[in-house]
Amino acid sequence: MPTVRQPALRLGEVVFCCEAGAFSRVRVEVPGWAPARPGQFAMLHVEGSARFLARPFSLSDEEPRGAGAVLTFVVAPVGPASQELANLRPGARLSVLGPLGRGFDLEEILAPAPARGACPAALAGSPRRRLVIVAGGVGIAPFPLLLRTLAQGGGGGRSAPVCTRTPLLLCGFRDQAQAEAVSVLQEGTEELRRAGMGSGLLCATDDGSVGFHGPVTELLRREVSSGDRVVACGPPAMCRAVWGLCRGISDVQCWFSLEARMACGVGSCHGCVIPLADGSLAKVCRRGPVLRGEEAFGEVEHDLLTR
Amino acid sequence: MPTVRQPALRLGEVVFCCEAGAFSRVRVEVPGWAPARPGQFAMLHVEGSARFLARPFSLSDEEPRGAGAVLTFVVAPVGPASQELANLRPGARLSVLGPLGRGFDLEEILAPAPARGACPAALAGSPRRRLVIVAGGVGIAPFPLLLRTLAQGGGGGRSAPVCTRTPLLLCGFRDQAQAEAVSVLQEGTEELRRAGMGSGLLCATDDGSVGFHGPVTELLRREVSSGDRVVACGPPAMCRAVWGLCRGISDVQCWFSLEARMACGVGSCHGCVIPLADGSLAKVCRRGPVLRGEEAFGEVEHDLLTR
Amino acid sequence: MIFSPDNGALSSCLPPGTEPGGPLTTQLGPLTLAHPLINASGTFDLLEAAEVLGQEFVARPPVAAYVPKTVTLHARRGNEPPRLVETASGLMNSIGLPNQGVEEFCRHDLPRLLGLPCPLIVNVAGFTPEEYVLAVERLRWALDEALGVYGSACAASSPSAAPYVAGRDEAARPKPAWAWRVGLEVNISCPNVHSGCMSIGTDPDETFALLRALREVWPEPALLVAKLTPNVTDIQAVAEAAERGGAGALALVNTFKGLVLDPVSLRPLLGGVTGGLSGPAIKPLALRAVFEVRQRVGIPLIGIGGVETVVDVVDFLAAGASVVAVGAAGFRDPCLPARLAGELGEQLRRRSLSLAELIGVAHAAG
Amino acid sequence: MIFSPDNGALSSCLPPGTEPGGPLTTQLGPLTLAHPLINASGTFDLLEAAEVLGQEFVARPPVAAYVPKTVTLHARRGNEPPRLVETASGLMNSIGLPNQGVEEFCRHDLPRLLGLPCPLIVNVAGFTPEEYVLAVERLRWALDEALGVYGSACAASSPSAAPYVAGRDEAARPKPAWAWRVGLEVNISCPNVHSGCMSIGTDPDETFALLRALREVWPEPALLVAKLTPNVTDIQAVAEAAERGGAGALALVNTFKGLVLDPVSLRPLLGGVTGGLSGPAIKPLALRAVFEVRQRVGIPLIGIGGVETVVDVVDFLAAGASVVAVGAAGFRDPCLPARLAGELGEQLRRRSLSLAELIGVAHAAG
Ligand SMILES: Cc1cc2nc3c(=O)[nH]c(=O)nc-3n(C[C@H](O)[C@H](O)[C@H](O)COP(=O)(O)OP(=O)(O)OC[C@H]3O[C@@H](n4cnc5c(N)ncnc54)[C@H](O)[C@@H]3O)c2cc1C
Ligand SMILES: Cc1cc2nc3c(=O)[nH]c(=O)nc-3n(C[C@H](O)[C@H](O)[C@H](O)COP(=O)(O)OP(=O)(O)OC[C@H]3O[C@@H](n4cnc5c(N)ncnc54)[C@H](O)[C@@H]3O)c2cc1C
Ligand SMILES: Cc1cc2nc3c(=O)[nH]c(=O)nc-3n(C[C@H](O)[C@H](O)[C@H](O)COP(=O)(O)O)c2cc1C
Ligand SMILES: Cc1cc2nc3c(=O)[nH]c(=O)nc-3n(C[C@H](O)[C@H](O)[C@H](O)COP(=O)(O)O)c2cc1C
Ligand code: FES
Ligand code: FES
Repeated sequence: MPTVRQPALRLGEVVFCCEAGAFSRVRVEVPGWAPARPGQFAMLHVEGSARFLARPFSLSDEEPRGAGAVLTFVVAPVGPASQELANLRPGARLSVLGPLGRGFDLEEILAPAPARGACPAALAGSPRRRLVIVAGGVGIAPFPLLLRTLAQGGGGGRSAPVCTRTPLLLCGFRDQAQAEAVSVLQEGTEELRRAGMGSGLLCATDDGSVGFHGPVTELLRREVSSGDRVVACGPPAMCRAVWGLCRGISDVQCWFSLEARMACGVGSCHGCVIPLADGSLAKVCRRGPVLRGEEAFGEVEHDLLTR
Repeated sequence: MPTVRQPALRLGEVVFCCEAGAFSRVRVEVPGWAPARPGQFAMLHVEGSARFLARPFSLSDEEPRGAGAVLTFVVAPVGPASQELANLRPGARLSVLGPLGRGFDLEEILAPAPARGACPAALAGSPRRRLVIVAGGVGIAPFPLLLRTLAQGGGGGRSAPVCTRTPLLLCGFRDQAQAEAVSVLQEGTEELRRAGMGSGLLCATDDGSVGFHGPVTELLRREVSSGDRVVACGPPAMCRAVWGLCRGISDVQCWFSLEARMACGVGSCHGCVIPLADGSLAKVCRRGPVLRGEEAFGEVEHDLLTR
Repeated sequence: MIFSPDNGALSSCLPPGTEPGGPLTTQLGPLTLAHPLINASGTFDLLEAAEVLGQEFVARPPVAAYVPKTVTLHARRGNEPPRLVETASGLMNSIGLPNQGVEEFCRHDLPRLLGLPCPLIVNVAGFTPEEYVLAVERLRWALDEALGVYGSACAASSPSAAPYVAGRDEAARPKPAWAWRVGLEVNISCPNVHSGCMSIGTDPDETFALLRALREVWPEPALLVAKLTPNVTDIQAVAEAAERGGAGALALVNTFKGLVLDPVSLRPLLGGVTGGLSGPAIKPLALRAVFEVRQRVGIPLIGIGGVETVVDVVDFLAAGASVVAVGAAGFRDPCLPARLAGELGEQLRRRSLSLAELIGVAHAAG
Repeated sequence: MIFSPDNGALSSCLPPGTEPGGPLTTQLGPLTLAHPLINASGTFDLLEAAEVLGQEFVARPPVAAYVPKTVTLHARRGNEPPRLVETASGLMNSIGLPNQGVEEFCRHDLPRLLGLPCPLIVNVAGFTPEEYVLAVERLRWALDEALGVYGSACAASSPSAAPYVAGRDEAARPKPAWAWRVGLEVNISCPNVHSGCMSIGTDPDETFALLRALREVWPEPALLVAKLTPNVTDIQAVAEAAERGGAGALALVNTFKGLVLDPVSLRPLLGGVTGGLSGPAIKPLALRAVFEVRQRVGIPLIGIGGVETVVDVVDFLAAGASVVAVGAAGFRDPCLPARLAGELGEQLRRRSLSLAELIGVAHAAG
């Protein structure tokens, strides 16, 4: 009987590390790695690092290799630990605890939920709705694996439902340097195409150097329509703005991948809590990082959301 | 008017790092470096290191380059900081504070001091005395620069007196791996030869794998004779044994390069003190690292010395 | 690091040599521990870890005894986020003791924790001495219910113990039948709440009085551990007071009170304004506390503070601790206590020392 | 890092923007500092550094005021070696206040230190209150001799001040003419000696009494700084006592008492058995002390503890310090205070804040 592979602390080795715009794309081979869901994360700690704690990073991609996998992380160098990770060379070793957290639940996200008042039969003939993916900055990280999983749902190795929606990627970046990071989505969109699925990609930059000149939420405002599903990852202000925009549109549901400072990643420390819409505190590492818009933000006033 | 170059904190860049037996030989280019005396040391701290303090390392060699120098350090990887140094790659940067301390005073060491009771004239016809250099383990570190300086005293660029003594190198190592470190002496002995000076080299190992089987002090006992000068660097027990052996022989004078844990290297912290023969405490970084045998060990009983 | 090639995991729950009855077996009052490595309260949630990392964590816990997070009389939300920030070789936290309250703890977690194959040390805090007593009474009642008492038939049904009467015949009082399985740690040292707790633990008299009161509701031979704060002028005085009050062991230390500012706003970063510092940064300070307290008290000590490597474990044992707890360093590796226990076994073999010979050796003449 | 290509040195004594009279000028009681960066006592010997690194150190010191190592009444050998050991992000030391005694200090070092182009803050410790008073009297006498007094012609010749009489007319007492150049820091916080010193600084009453006594021999307007220990339950209480006693400023903090064992012998490694922890490891703890004391006292604070980067400097100023001292981190770079002063200037420009606006900003509503 083969051992069931489950989340654990494992030793990984960097096999590749290169720039992806203003970020780094780090590939790590991890023997024994248990297959992950898109949206899950891992706690990373470089061997010999001066940092005390591991840091959470979204699993950006995962390719099986032997009894393990090669994982991809997309890292924005914002502080000491992320800078260290972003500059690793092949051969460097790091400990990898994961996969952790609840990722994107594709069964739920792709379920053909009836619009309020409409009967399921009415949906059959409706135009194909979209799965709008909103990424802000390094919030692009979890989506390569999401695309790959959608592509494989149609027959690939992963247990994902058949994708009944057309993915539309909306990516917001600060400037051209950051925008070059869209390259990380390339493999995923190709795989979708090979699987017979189309997808769209629109970029926005704050300085107008690439694509639309303005916030990615402005693109979203133009594109989103009733019946769509939205998944988003990015700065808190962007996530709140996405919610403020979508919660008023009928039959649009949103999922957000959220962030918090973490120490353990497994629910031990109570450190990563965020306030939910109902006022309670939830551990991002256990209840999230992906939360439904209603849970995370609820019925907050629009002006609060966009602050 | 050119600025007088003086000891300071400078940024160095590793240009070369390779094994030398069980040790590493690290070459660091330091712009602005002020020329050093053999036996002086520098405080080294690798950029971005997790270590808080710099660590003292003997200047093992020094070649002028532009308005600075390429320094060589010989590093035994005994703990976190030394292991980090020993494994640096070219391009790595480190801060270098130095040159520091009193090194070997060649004027004094090579001065034709009359034997007790003998008049200077009597010395003129005496056989040429030796400068016996005793190194234990990584205690070999300061001697490449000492040899180079001796060679240049005969007309080279350094302000050293003409060497009136034949250098004899006695090197003690634990095993063959360590003994391969004698290679660091090669350039120095060659330079001596080119300068028309001979020199001898004998090795001893604890396990007998290379050269004499036994302690280096046993070699010393066989070689040292009245009128010789002895300089030594190595573990405290070796230094004490050298002194115990030599202090009984007429007209033999000894200098020892000693060690202590240091924080500042410049006399600020009072941390590096060792007890001198007279019971007082002296800062190794200021009064040393090279001390005369009488100062360091005085008239201690023989059995105390060899413990 | 232990690398088991079958699943690639870096460390496992039960390294060789750490089995019950092996050479690392150690005694903490009435509790027998298979080895001296446990977790520090609040830094390892065995039930959560088991849900995330697999049920092996409850079947073969990576600790020789399990210490759950602090429980208080009433449920608590804890402090507002952010609650964590890394500092030089340390972690600052202002968690603020969120928990479900003792009632829920006894109903929900306790039955599962009593099923663990290792002793349990329940950690309790309060904001007044009465809160401590009430919470411990509730806990004792649950334990008596679940595991029974001997010596008196009525005790189990009475959640409120009779007031302390000096000279009363101790032998006649009901004895907990579970004393060999469950201990109590009183947290009088959390710096992240604004009353009770650490303010009790900084005062020898209050410490003495609280332990006296708790000994009434948590009687001998059950283990009563006082967890002390290092934020005091004289930890020896507090330790002696706790011993006199009836503590059967001391846990040293809780976190050091500190502050971190937000680099942008320059206002306090943590939701609780100040926080508690833990991690390797504090190890020399914690080691000093254990060393000094060992010179004054006779009861066993649990060494806590910055334990990360086997060198730290050896140091705390040498300084006089009988048991060593892993705190924040376990966040990086939830199996760290078990890994360190395995490495401790190797260290003892290499040094040809028994565990008993190692404990307190730093006090012997050089 | 500042890289001046002419000599390759990493940092220099006087970075741009830190000249006297510039925007970083700050006041510490009667002393005017060109910028808020000084050294912590015992971690920088300007005269030694000048001998090793060049006379520029005395001509243009890398500190806005110079604090020599602690001086005691009698000469001291200090503790036996080893005296230093590095820990996680920290340094443990047990130096034990070696010094030549106040007599030699006044004869030998003081004249040279009075020639420095920046204020001098002499640090004094004692093992009884009397020793403090006698040492300070000796120092004051030397200063009166060298630099004169005004208000009374006789004071300079009398090394022993009249006993304190409440209600006596302060204005009639002789005033030191050197008060704008020389201050006094009393070290009641060294953990590496076994009587006096830290044992005074852990007790508010003793602290009050000592400062009272010292104010007699070190009269207003001369600066009297009390350097406090963090090894206390309540640093606010000690700070208030020092202020009431007459301190004109407080220096926070001295080292934290800790222990390191020798990894081979497992006995205490340092010659003094325990030692004091400094360095980045303690920064959050020191910052908390400054923040809390700022809430209770009005006199200026000198922030000390783990300062290594300009972020640390900004933090201590924001927490309420007017001056920041560099300790152990200066061992790696003797010019670090000057370098940090330069970087502080940049920070202020980038944040569009004046130094005065920065000081204490962490206490303002978010
Ligand atoms: C579930 C999850 C997934 C993540 N995935 C990615 C990813 O795929 N790629 C990526 O680049 N980053 C990701 N992050 C953020 C990443 O963990 C932080 O950038 C990193 O921990 C910063 O560490 P540092 O030492 O470099 O910087 P620090 O000095 O610790 O922090 C630098 C800045 O980042 C902020 N910060 C620190 N930690 C966090 C955190 N956990 N969440 C939010 N802000 C933080 C700080 O406030 C500060 O402004 C993720 C975070 C979470 C919680
Ligand atoms: C003037 C001087 C010159 C030196 N020159 C050299 C040299 O050329 N090459 C070389 O390899 N080493 C040299 N050393 C020793 C070197 O400084 C130490 O090996 C180094 O500091 C160890 O640091 P670490 O972090 O690697 O190990 P640590 O963990 O700090 O120490 C490892 C071991 O070394 C011992 N140790 C630590 N520091 C010292 C010290 N300063 N002196 C003696 N023992 C120490 C410790 O007790 C321990 O046993 C010199 C020391 C001095 C004082
Ligand atoms: C995130 C976190 C939460 C903690 N929660 C508790 C707690 O609930 N009860 C308690 O007694 N101690 C608590 N502590 C203190 C630890 O048990 C321990 O005493 C302290 O962290 C020092 O050990 P360390 O340096 O190994 O982390 C907590 C510490 C941390 C870091
Ligand atoms: C080696 C060393 C020697 C010290 N000597 C003294 C001293 O003589 N007098 C004193 O008041 N403080 C002394 N201190 C304490 C420092 O002045 C300072 O308060 C402490 O080191 C904390 O600052 P840091 O973390 O920046 O080092 C000494 C500290 C060190 C590390
Ligand atoms: S990171 Fe520890 S509970 Fe979430
Ligand atoms: S190393 Fe600081 S005085 Fe010698």
